Amino acid sequence: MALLEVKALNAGYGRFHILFDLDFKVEKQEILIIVGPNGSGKSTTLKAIFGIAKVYSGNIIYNEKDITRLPPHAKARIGLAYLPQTDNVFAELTVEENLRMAGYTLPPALVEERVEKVLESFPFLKSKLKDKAKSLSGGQRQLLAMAMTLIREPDLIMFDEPTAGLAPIAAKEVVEKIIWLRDELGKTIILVEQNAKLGLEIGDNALLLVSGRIAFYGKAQELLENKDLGRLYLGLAK
Amino acid sequence: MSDPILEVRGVVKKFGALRALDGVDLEIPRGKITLLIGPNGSGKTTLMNVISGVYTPDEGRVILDGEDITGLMPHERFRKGLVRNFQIPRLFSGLTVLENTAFARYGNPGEGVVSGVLKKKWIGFEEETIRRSVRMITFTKIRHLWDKKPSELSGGQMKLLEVSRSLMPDNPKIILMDEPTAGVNPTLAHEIFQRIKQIKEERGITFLIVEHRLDIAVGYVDYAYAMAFGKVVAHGEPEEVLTHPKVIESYLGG
Amino acid sequence: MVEIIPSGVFLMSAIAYAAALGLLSMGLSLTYVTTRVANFAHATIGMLGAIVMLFLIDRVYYEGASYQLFIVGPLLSFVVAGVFAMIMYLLVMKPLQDKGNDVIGLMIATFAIDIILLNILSFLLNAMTGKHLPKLYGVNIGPWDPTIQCCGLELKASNFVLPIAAVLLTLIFHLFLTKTKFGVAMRATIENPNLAAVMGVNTNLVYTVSWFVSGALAGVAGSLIAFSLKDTSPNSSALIIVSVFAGSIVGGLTSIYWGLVGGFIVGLAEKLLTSIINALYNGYFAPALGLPEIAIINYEKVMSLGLVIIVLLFAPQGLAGVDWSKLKQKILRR
Amino acid sequence: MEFLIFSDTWLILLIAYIITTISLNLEAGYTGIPNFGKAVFVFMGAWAAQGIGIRLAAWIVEKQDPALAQEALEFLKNHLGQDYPSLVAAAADTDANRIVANQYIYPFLQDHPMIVAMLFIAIVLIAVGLAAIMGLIASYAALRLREEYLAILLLSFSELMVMVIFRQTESLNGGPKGLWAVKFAADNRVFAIIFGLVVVVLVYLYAEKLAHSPMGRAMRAVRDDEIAAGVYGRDVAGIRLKVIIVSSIIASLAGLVYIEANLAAQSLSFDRVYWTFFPWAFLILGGMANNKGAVLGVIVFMVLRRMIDYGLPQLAAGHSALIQMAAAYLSNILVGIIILLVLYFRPQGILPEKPSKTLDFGEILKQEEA
Repeated sequence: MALLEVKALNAGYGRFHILFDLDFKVEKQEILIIVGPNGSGKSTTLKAIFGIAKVYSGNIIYNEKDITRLPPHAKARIGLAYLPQTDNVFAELTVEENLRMAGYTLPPALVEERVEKVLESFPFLKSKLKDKAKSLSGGQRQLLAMAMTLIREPDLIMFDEPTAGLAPIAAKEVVEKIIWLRDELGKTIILVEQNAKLGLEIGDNALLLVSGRIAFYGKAQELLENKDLGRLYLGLAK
Repeated sequence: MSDPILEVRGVVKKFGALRALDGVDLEIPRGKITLLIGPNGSGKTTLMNVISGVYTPDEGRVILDGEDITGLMPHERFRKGLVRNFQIPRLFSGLTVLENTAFARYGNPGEGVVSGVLKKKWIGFEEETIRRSVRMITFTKIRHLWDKKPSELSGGQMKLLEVSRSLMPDNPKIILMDEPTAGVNPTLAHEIFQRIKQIKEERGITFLIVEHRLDIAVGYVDYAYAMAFGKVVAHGEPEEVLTHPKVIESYLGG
Repeated sequence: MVEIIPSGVFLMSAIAYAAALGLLSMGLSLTYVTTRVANFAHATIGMLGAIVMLFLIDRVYYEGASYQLFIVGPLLSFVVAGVFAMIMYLLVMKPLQDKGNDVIGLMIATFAIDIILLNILSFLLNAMTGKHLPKLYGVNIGPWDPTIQCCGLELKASNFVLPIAAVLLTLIFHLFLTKTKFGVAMRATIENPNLAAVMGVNTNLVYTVSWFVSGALAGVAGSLIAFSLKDTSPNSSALIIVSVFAGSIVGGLTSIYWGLVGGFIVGLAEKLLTSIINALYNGYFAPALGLPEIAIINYEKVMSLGLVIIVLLFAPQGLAGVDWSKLKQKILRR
Repeated sequence: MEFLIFSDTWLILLIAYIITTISLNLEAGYTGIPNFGKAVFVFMGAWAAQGIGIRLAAWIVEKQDPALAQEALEFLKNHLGQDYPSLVAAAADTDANRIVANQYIYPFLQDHPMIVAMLFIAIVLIAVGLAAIMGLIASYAALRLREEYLAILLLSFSELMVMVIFRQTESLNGGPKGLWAVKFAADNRVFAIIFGLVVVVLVYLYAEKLAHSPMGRAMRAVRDDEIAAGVYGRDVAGIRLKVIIVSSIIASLAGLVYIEANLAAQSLSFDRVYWTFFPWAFLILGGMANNKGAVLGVIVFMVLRRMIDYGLPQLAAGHSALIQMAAAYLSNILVGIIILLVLYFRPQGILPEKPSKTLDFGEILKQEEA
């Protein structure tokens, strides 16, 4: 049984219809990678699933429950997490305060425990607990955002271009953490990635969007080997 | 290249630690349609803003028709013949579709606190402006909405209004268009590009167009530039640029 | 010989005034950073504190100077003004904001509330008769401000208590913001309300609390500054509001701590700088150059406007927007 | 129905408010400049007739009729025990101003209609000039600051100019009492009403024509999106500057009308409540960016206020002193409540903004179809 199933999804913002009839599934413990040219609706797909973009029609099924109309904070409570591309940490707060904020709704004792646990997985944060988040580098901020997400121990994590604007080494570190999330913690992941090669190499399944429609849906490896990928990706697909 | 209409030389624009433009050089050929492509965050819109004067570059020059316009305000650049539109339409929310279009024609003698009340002075110019606006929105198929405010339009219609506006000014040297056909249906998108081509041929106006719908745009453009990470990675004939390994790599990631 | 250096007593009163402005400007900045409301009724809310003092004197402490007044008064003012500001937000500002009014519409609304509050208070003070005081409107409560002997100076108690209260309140507020879960959530909401909401913070509660704190700080400042006013009538707020805004703008309007600093600077400038310039001009320049005497001492509000103009010209973001580390580097290099 | 009998005082205030509100509408409604310092621009018109005008008139008397001037100075010496160096100095002094104005300057002016006419023109020009200079100063800030900063700055600026400089510096405008202004006609109230009505008609016609001109369109464009307006070739700073100066000039005429009706008014009467907040309230009630709305807002408000001011005391009459006192304060409280209700229930005002049609667009559309 798939953890998440999206059926005939039409979504957008107000009158801006962006996504047309999307159908796909995400199995437990898999990484689904969403790629596509600019403006093809990758981020909107995540926002529609999380309830930030407007869903016109279609269904989103999570754990066999229809969650299409659930508000974002309710989705957070049943195990979904969404990491926006930017502004995903509080720059003016210290690292420790950021981590505690992430567990705002949890009982204090549990927060202590989870923070400890997360710090073990992200050891570099230990030395920076008292530093403001704005003093971190771009890659470190993404990792902090990831750590904050884990405090609530979600099952499905959606990343929006976590490597955008990062130096290759930092990007690699972020990607390694994502693989670790799947392999070690058994999380299910949807990853929107601008760096298609990098994304497709780690993804199990891949979804290629062009102008808000699915141009390819299948094994990531298959898409990676597709000779026309370049043309598809540049939006020249017919 | 001989005699470019617009030159961008070594432009750097930083936002904090991010170098959104990292030494960009462009030469836009006169009387041609040039396409500018690049993945998200490659700096295209920032470049448009630097060229039109909305942003001041940290380094580098912008030269229009042999004249350095780097320090000029947006309205001064417009008066030198540089017109642009916006990727996300910036429409005047209090003006109707027709008024939004009419405003885009500069030089109305009635735009003064004294001359405004002297109808004789401006009625001729104004009438011609309104007629032209009507023709323009007829072409972009939003004529039936002439009396509507922007808030009553759909996303695609806003984009069409943005296009109508940018084609209104009298004698521009160059028009910069940021995604003119985003959210517009394919048939109309082709018509817009046909119109742009027609204007280029009839009036000799140069266009610099940012567009993601390459399948539509590629048939109309004469030249192309590709950007990635705030730099130009390729330029030349459109087909050549689209198949350039560096361009494909920039879209797919290293 | 003309006194250029102000006396200790004057210095203390200037510091007390500056501390009051600091508290008021901090509160003004607080509601601005949280809810984007520039509150023109802020000084009048502060005057609620002055009126609390007036009533306490009339009902309880009429018999003579009592130090108890300086504990009970500010505390009661803290609650009264805080509750009023909170109600003002919940009853008026929030509904207007939800209706989609812009910054200017909200400003007008605070203006309207200012007028309503001023007239209600004026009416009440005029209509009510005091228990001991012959009248309640236009009373000078200065005589109830006991004198303290300190460091060889005869200081007024309010001048003494105000700076202490300001430091204490700022410290408590700072601890609240950094050490408590809700305080951290408040800072998080100021920075990024959407992300804070995603984390489960009730941002509306944060806004409501910020209005309470803003009003409460104003109330304390108003209760203690009341002793130096000619009379405690609510209309005295008109004299203060300009300085409060000046303080917030000098601070940058976007930072609570800098709001405090801005208010303090404006307060000192109004009192000290004007007095020094006055002494210099009338004591030296005017006689030496044969110029007429000018009572520069009357122009203290010009000083605050002057500061605002200088700040807006050279640092439009106020002191909060100045890159201090860069400035330090620049200065040290030279 | 006594409360419906509107006094001349009320009528003059109505006229002055209509002028001020139309002027504010040009700035705030059409061009998006939140001028929270309106009071100071209105005050400039009053000051031109008070502090400056009375000096000018005294100077003219000294030149034209030295004997009269001498007589005046001697009278002051005998009665006030004050020795003034000149009639100008006496006219500008708080103690002597009233006597000089009433006993010497007004009678002199009444006998010299030509001088009155020239003096009138001169004072109008001074008012306009002063307002333009103030506008220039204000626009310096208006071109640089975000709206809330600008609003706060202009408010402080206006409060300070009116409250501090003109209240505390006796020499400029007679201190707390204010100076007596120049009187242009035997019945200054009738004069003020006629002059005011002429100004209202002219200013309204001007504002309406401007709103329906290409300039009106440009002003709205600047208000809605200054970056886009700049990109389409408009000098945003220039447009704002022009509008502020024109509006300031108009506002100063309101001050002139008001002071001519009252002759003596303290500078402090030009405070933020009556000459900044009220015009804003009228505008919000009537409708921003709509001249008819601006006028309607003033009228509706002023009639309501009149009814409250007259009706409440009548209702309260016979009741306890407490209720009578409450009635006096209730008027302002109701004004505040009405503003809040309008902001909540009808933020666009009674008459919302309409398109700024320069021509009959529908007609052109039809022609183009053919």
